[in-house]
Amino acid sequence: MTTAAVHHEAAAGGHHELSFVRKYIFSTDHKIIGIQFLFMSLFFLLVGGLLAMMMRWQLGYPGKAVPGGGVLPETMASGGVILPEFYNSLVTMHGTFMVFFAIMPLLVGVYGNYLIPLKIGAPDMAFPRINMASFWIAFGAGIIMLAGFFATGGHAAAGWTSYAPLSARSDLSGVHMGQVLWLVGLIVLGLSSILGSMNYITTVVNLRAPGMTWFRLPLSIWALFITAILVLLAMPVLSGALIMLLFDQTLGTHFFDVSAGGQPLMWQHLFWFFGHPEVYILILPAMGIVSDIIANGSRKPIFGYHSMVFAIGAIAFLGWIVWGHHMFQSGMNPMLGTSFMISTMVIAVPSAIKTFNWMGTLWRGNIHFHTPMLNALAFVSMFVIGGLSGIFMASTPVDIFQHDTYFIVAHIHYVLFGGSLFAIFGAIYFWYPKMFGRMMSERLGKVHFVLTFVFYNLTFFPMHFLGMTGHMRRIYDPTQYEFLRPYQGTNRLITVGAFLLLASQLPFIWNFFWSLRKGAKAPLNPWRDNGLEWTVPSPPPHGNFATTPTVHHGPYEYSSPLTTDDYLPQNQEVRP
Amino acid sequence: MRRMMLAVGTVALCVACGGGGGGDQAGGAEGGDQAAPAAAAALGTASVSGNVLFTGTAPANPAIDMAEEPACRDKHPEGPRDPEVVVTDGKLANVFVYVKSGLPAGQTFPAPSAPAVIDQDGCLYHPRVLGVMVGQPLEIRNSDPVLHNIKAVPTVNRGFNISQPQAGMTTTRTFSDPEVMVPLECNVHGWMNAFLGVVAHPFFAVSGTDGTFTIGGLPAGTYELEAWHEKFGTRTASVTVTDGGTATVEFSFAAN
Amino acid sequence: MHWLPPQASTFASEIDFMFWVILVITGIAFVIVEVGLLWFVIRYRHRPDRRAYYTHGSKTAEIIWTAIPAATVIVLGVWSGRVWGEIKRRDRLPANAVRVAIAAKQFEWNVTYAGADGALGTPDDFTVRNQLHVPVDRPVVVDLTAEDAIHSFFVPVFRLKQDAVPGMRIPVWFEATQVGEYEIACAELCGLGHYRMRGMVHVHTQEDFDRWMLARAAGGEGR
Amino acid sequence: MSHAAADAHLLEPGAGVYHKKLGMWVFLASEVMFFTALIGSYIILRFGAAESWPVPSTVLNIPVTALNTFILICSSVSMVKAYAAAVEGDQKRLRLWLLVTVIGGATFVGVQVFEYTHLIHEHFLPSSGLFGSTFYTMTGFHGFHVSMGVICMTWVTIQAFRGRYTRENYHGVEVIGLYWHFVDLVWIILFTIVYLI
Repeated sequence: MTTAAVHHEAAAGGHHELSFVRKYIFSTDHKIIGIQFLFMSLFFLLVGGLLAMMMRWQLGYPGKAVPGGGVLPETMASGGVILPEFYNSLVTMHGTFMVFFAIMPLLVGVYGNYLIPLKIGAPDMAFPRINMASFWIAFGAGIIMLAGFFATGGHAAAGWTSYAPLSARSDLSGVHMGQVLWLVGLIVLGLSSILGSMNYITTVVNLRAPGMTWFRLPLSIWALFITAILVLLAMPVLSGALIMLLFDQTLGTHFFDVSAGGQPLMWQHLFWFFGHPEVYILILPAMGIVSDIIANGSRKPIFGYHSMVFAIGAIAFLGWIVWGHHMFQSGMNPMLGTSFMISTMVIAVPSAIKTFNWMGTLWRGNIHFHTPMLNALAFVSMFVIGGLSGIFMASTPVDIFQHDTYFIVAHIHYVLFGGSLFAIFGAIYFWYPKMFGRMMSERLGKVHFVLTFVFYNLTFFPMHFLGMTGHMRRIYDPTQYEFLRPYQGTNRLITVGAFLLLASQLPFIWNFFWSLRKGAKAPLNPWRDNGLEWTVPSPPPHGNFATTPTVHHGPYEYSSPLTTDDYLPQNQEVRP
Repeated sequence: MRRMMLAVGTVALCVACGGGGGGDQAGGAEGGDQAAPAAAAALGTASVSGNVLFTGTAPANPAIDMAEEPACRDKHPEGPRDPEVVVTDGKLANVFVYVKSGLPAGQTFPAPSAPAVIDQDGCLYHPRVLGVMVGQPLEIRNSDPVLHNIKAVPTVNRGFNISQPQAGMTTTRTFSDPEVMVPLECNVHGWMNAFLGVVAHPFFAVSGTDGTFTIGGLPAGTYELEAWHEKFGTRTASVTVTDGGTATVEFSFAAN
Repeated sequence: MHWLPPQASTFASEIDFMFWVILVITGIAFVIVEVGLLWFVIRYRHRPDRRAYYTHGSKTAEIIWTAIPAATVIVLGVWSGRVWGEIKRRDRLPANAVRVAIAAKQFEWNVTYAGADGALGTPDDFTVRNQLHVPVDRPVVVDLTAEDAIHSFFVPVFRLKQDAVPGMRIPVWFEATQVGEYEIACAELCGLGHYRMRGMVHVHTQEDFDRWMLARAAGGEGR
Repeated sequence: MSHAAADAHLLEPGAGVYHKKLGMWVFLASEVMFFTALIGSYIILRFGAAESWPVPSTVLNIPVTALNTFILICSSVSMVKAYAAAVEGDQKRLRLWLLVTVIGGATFVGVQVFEYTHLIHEHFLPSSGLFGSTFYTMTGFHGFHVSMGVICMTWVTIQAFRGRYTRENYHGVEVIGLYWHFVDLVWIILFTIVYLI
């Protein structure tokens, strides 16, 4: 790989003052766009969380009126009691918002945008205006998605996976307009993601600063780069599938209509061909971010940098050939199931490598427990649970029983909340001073961390046990089944945990907004980090670097014998 | 290049939105409230009354196995049957009779604000056949402590599919266009069927267990009446009425 | 409280055994990682005079912790593949099985029985809603299909789950080992009544089953 | 396009290609996946419904579309000519060949619109079985891509008439050319599998 030099195509933004609108609303600055994504996706994270609370209420106290539920229209709740059709919409939209409008934009939209140019020493993205379009298209998609709640017939109610023919025939789901808005919203969002990843890939390939060779890239950038490739190749497949489903709903086409020879299983194949890479889109950037934070917190180089990079690559590659493990019980040929099982099992290997390498990084470190580090450690310990529980359903016979039960719900939440979301919290605490020039309160941060960690486990760990009883996913009222009735106490416990988990976010929300104005001024390099982003003022000016930095080291030269300090910024030249 | 990408994006957006515009006409739950309940009084003073006869042996109504739904089964001590054909002494019930044509063209009739009520009790619809005016609220009740869903499968009107998971729940819907008949079904209990006759005027009736029906408040004139039964199809009759008078009509169905 | 439901089919115990084995293996991995994490976090916590050990990794260590998980999952995979084949391979359906057909529709399981002649697709077939009657200790093959949306035929005590897909006829088999009544659930979101798509399996002795079959075939009662 | 790499002063560091060109390649990779999804579904559905699939020539007008295919291929040739002219800095020929390409593309879209009107008149609709569903979805999205290409190509042509492109900088022509050849290639595949087989 050659040493790259920066070409100042963006001409460092021109030095005239921009109007407020151009600077903060229709901005082409990757940092502003990243912050716009941050506010948008935190909003959707909250919306998704509130939807989950309504679901949890119904599951913990089936048939009881939601407190304050009287304000809900009669199409959603009858006298405050959530109706089954609305419950299905809650299930669907909780998943959709969390996956597509919270976790994915938080990782890819926020930190992809914010970190890539800063960490590789570039003035901005390769295509700043496409970058701006990418945000505003995503924003539009979010509006379309929210609009679905006001559609006659209610919002989409076929699950975030929207299996056809339930999603294709409004006579089966009772939903037409909501489903159409859901489909259009996701198609629009897909366009935004494709434009974004095109930008990331071009930027990483072409705009690295001199000396920033491929194997001097921080793992966060590696992960975001490979994620961008996954998004680029997976999203259009989803778009194709969504378009077919949309046409089935609106133009009367027959792609998934059995009576005309259409094939319902084709939807599942297309969806999961996208969907499994999507799972890695949601976790790889988190792994990259956590690697950065753990090395920083341990004051040690990351253990086995090269194998970490190859593990990301291996996970991304294997992600394309395992989609069938979502379909073991779908009626797909059981022989295919066996081959999908083997490829799925193999994914455990790179995941194990990553976990052990993080532990290797901690080993003989000098571990600082700042809030980002605490969240990163939570990521590792919780991701392990999510990863290990995945082995149960990877095993086809065990999956016969576990498929579509709460075991799966526990698994995905250990990966996406215990994994991705803890990494996101860590990232927010870590780069907040860079984004806003002020520190978040460490004390409140730690309170938030401890409460979240405890109640998160109280909420999601018992779901494993529910799964073992055979408790199905996406059911409105478990007490209808005799075999589930004895476990209603567990359901109630989970509900209590979920409410406390939501309440635990209050310190975070307070901390976030309070620190915007009142937080302590951030020093130049508060975490004594090696990244290039800490060599410029916080927040960095338009164009980022006054002079193009030259990179001399890899990203993890902590406690290097070359210096007496315990860190060595990537651009700092050491003469022996 | 950048502009080109933007253009591609924008057009894709437009196409996507255009493709999503295929929503149905709204037939929401509003309307009907402002209709004067006494409006029918001003229409006329003639009436039609009659009888629905049944000849031959009525087919036996099939038994329903409600074993898996004890809350409903227990409401039928003699064993639940599906009341498809209700014949008493040669008289046929559950026949929907309405004025099919003959009303002055262009005349509109305000819908009453009082709802037509259909109840779900013992996992059966009561009544099984019901007339409702365009714009008149249809109130659906659940008297069973089990989930019912109510799926209307019209061909002209906008369909709906709603649920009532608990006893005591009520839901109100209206229909925007005349349609004879709109079937209602429950997918949790596949045997449950009801039929709604949606008409644009108040001149309709359903035959009782004694086979009789009365349509009142008609203006003088000559009308074509139609009688509809779920198993035996339709019969028509022509009738002329004068102000203040009552005409009688007889419909006859036979076992087929 | 025991969490796994009772076992009432021939392969239930094998699936459960596999579940426990995986639980032990993952449990060991879990303990190693979590205890290791905790130990490192306490042992190597920041001290003013401490300096982290400067290393970029160890090839040997990495090869070890690549090889062990790889070997484990491959063994698990081969074992799973064998059991999976026994249960789900369509070319290995048991012979001399009782055959029934289940057509799932919103929100009912319509079970069609062969009637007196023991063959499906003949005029003496009859259909019962939400009740699957089977004899004990005899393999039963269910031809699964769906009329509208996708449903999933799930009998927890049998550890059996199979999606019913419109346009497809998917055979699944089981052999009940315990007389009794067990619940059937739908495990795939199929619409607003999904949570109420509940049926019952009635496992009879062979004699009781024959008696029931005769009575039902003769009476034709119910719909 | 490879001889462009010889002009070292046009290059930026990194992959050895300038941003827009790299961006276009990346974007086309995404487009490949999009059309793969549509074409893959078509193949699965058609195999699944082997006998009941209508013979394309009984529904579609093959000769007209063959002619249309020829027009699109010709526009790809003229695109190559335009690019060569841009490399040489020959403004007159650049404008001429770009204009020919725009006209070729617009003709293709026009003929497709004519084809659609005709088919709809004969009651062959998107709702006409799986063939109608797949036919309109695939050719429709291809037509949409060609239309986008024509719009962008028109823009590039206007720029060419304004003398925007020089021997040193003809990025716009090269990048739109990449897109154009891609769209052409997709059509050759679609024409083969939808109309001919």
